[in-house]
Amino acid sequence: MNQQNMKDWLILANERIQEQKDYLSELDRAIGDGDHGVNMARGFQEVSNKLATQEFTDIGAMLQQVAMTLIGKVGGASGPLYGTAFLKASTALKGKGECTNIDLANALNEALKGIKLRGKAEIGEKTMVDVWEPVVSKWLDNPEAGMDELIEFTHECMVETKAMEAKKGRAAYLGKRSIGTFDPGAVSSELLFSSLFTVLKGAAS
Amino acid sequence: MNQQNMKDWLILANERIQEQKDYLSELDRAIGDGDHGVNMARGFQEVSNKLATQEFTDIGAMLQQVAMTLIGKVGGASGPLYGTAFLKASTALKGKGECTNIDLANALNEALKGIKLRGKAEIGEKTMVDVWEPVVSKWLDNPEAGMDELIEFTHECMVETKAMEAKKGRAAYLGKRSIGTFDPGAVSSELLFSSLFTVLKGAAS
Amino acid sequence: MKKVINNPEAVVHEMIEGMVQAYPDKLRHLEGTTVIVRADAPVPGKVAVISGGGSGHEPSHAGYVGRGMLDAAVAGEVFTSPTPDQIYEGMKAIDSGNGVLMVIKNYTGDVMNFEMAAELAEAEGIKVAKVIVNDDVAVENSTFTTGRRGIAGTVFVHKIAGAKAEKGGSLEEVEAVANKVISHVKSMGIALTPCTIPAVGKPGFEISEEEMEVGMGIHGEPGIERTKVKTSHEIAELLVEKVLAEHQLTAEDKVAVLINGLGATPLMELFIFNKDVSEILAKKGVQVYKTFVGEYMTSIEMAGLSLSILKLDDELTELLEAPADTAAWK
Amino acid sequence: MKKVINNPEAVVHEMIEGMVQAYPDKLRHLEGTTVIVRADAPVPGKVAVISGGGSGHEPSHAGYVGRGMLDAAVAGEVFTSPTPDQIYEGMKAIDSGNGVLMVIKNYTGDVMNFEMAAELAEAEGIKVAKVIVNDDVAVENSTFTTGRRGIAGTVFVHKIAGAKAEKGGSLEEVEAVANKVISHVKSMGIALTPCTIPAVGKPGFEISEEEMEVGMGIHGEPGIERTKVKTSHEIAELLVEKVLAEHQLTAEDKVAVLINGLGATPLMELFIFNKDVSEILAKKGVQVYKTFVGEYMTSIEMAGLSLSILKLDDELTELLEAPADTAAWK
Ligand SMILES: Nc1ncnc2c1ncn2[C@@H]1O[C@H](COP(=O)(O)OP(=O)(O)O)[C@@H](O)[C@H]1O
Ligand SMILES: Nc1ncnc2c1ncn2[C@@H]1O[C@H](COP(=O)(O)OP(=O)(O)O)[C@@H](O)[C@H]1O
Ligand SMILES: [Mg+2]
Ligand SMILES: [Mg+2]
Ligand SMILES: [Mg+2]
Ligand SMILES: [Mg+2]
Repeated sequence: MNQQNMKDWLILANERIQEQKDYLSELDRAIGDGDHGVNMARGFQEVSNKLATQEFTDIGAMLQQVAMTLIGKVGGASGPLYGTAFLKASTALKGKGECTNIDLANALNEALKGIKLRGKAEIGEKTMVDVWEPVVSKWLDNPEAGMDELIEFTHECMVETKAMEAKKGRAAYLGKRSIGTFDPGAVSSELLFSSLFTVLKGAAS
Repeated sequence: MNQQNMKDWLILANERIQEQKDYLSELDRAIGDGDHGVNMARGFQEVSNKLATQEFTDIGAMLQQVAMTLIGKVGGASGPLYGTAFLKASTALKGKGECTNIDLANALNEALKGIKLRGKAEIGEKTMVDVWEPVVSKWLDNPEAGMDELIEFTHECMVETKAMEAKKGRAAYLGKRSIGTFDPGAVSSELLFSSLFTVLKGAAS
Repeated sequence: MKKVINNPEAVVHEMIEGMVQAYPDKLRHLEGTTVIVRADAPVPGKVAVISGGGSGHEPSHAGYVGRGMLDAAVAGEVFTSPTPDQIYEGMKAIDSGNGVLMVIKNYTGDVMNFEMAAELAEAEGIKVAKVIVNDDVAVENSTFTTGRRGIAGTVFVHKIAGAKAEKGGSLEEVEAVANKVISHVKSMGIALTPCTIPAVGKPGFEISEEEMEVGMGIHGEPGIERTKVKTSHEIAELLVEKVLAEHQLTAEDKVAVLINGLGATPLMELFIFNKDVSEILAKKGVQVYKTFVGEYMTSIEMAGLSLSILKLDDELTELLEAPADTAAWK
Repeated sequence: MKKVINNPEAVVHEMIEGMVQAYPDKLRHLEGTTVIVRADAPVPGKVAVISGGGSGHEPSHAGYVGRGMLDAAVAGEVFTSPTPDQIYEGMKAIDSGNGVLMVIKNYTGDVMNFEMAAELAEAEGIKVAKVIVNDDVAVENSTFTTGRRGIAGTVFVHKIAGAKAEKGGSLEEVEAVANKVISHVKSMGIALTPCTIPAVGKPGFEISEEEMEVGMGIHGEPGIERTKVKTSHEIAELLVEKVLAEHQLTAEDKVAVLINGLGATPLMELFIFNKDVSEILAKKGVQVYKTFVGEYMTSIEMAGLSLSILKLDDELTELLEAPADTAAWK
């Protein structure tokens, strides 16, 4: 993955998020405060603008800019979490002009650790961690996994959050009433990962 | 008209007002503040209660009690107006055990003067005066007029307020937009007069 | 109708109890009436100021009872003028022999009921003066009609007449300064949604999601015009223009601005609106001495707001700034 | 969605401008940020207190900026925690070298963003302490979850910590008294109608004409239960019981009561509710030292209310009564 691929990834992710903005907010209305789509759309639009207008020395530097933009623009719970994730990934990829899929999977594993440190959520608590953790570990376990398979697996992980009872984040206050909807952050995480795998698939072919 | 007839009148008037409470408020919603039915129902219910439980030396005293009750219970614009009306009528009938139709028509003429003095409205300004003034003067002009004829005439006077533009009371602030609905106070006045004529008709037969 | 109440017929009495229980140091309820007076009424040597009107305008009027403002507030049923007997009870309880000023909003019902109360009080030897507030410029002034309504600008009359009375002004002086405020204050409002009188149980009018009512009364009375919902800036332009048209302002004049929420409009929107009003006034060279933003005279849970502009002079400024200790104005 | 706004995306910035224009003597806007600070910040020799959170809770939080309460309020987007960079700008502007106390409501987003800001500030040598308010007793306390939310009781933390700082308390002392308030204040609310985030354009939830939401969050988050609309008295019984269950009150204890409107609930209803709360507390032998009724922490235009009860001791009473000069608390 080179700088251009990374840019493509984030721009595609932004497009998907803009498309799904209302859907994400709708999910958050059901079990949260209804702003997840607005938050993500605001943050990733700014990321997309920054990527379109700035030059970066390496992919680490690019991801650092993404992190700072998300931290400064998203707010709420998802801002610090995605921000921390990209910050940790940027540190892992510092100074690299490009990287292999394994490098990237490792960087995303660092990102996952950052999310868990910041948010203190474990798997099964109906948060974005329920997409991040299984997807990243599946990729790490099998770096040769096909992109379509990963996309499908990511989707399955997201779907599983529906049956979960939230234990972290705003939805946790709902108790059992949080069961029955996808977690908004799990859905936005799916958008992020499936955009990544889509771009990697294109880059490989 | 004796004390019992007068009581019958006011009790019938109360019944009609309770029946038409929502309709009166509805009319007031259109061109006022929507409380005319509530105000009248509150006041006349209390009148009815007082009449059911108190004894009076004469019809003047009875009407004075009605006046004080309306003044103290109705509020708004209609309270002082109906209150003043009954107060003036009570003065005119002071000390009388019973009265003729002409006495009563004269007393109601005093009542009308009280309304006009207190409210400063003239005929054609879309207020209760548009029922009171023509009805009282028709009765005074022709004390032998049939009760059915008077009831019909009262109704016609009320209907005419529909085409008028309000110049007094809360509806006046609407200007031309006040055209097109019956004046609430004209409708409650119709209820009062038609109850009176109904009772007189019964008393005569 | 969704309301936190117990009984639609009892809202006024229960509200009065709840107010007095919240501020026992400031307020006293006259048993058996709908009158709230200053805890220390009658205040010896002081002219008393009384106001009131229909309920549903909270914090008006009892929220302004206290040192430096009103001596009594008389509450009618919701949106219905209080009756003469109640007003009279209030006057008796606050008169210290120096007379009572009645501050009346210009509605037929209010005027008639207060006038009847004044007749009762005068018959008992109480000196009475009255002023009639008619700050709402929405409706054209005309000698053929009842004239203009009194709306949120009334609160400035309470504040300034109350301060004058507190400083020891005579009945004539308090009346005179109240009349000065009345001639110096102009207001106008808009509404986005109606409100519901509890005992009626349904909204005072219907209005679509796309429309607003311009020049709305504070009792849910229809306004002068119905238009598409405008932006805050457009509403500010409309109201500032209408209100300023009634003022003769020179470059030296200072004004006080009151941005009043009608009940359901969030403070957020009132502040956004204030931004627009401030900008427009600044462009027109109007000097704003002081701004008040909040709920001062509401219409139950109506969404909407009004703008009042009071032209100040030295006397009015001093009295506006004089201390007051009430539930709603400090 | 009917709102007096110009642009749903710009509400926070325009509101901030409108606030500062309304109270130029009290408030200053840090250019290019969403931070409002005391006009005289940083105050030499004084510990600074900062709070904030998503917008839409007005007058929280900027309404409490001023002498005797907050030094800065940081506004996020509507219902969205402010970002670390903004909070950090606020901390820099108010720190006089004596340290900054952060008053954070217990929401994952708020906690994380404030913590990140603290890391930035500490890296610059600013002494930072933080307290986390979790007064909402609607949700069971559990170590497995995020714990309880912070709601209207937070205003007592602002008031009392602010007073302690104003009196010259050290950072540790201000933090300690803030924590004491937090352990002494419990709250819970109900909602009758939802509210609409301007940028989202539709209500946060749907609810029928017959239902109410119990234990509602202040961001339109669903509560713990949906029931038929209850009477004021029934709501009072429910909330008083839930709130008192968390307090150990003896016959000697005095409490402060805060009846907070969520935005669209008329003052009339808040006072009726206060009547019911007062009656129930009196029956239970709870001594009410002081009552506050009004809009302190709203949810845009939600209809509903919350009850907060603060158990007082001499220190808290003195600090609660200490002078404050802010837009929303005087
Ligand atoms: N402690 C946490 N750890 C991981 N993810 C979390 C945590 N808390 C919340 N989230 C994620 O954040 C999402 C909500 O984000 P958002 O709506 O933008 O913020 P807020 O809840 O502050 O409004 C949730 O759907 C969940 O996936
Ligand atoms: N100046 C007046 N003279 C005569 N009748 C009047 C006057 N003002 C109002 N009314 C009558 O009072 C009626 C309204 O009464 P009501 O709704 O009870 O009082 P309010 O207008 O104070 O709410 C009007 O329909 C009209 O008939
Ligand atoms: Mg959210
Ligand atoms: Mg009416
Ligand atoms: Mg009325
Ligand atoms: Mg949020």
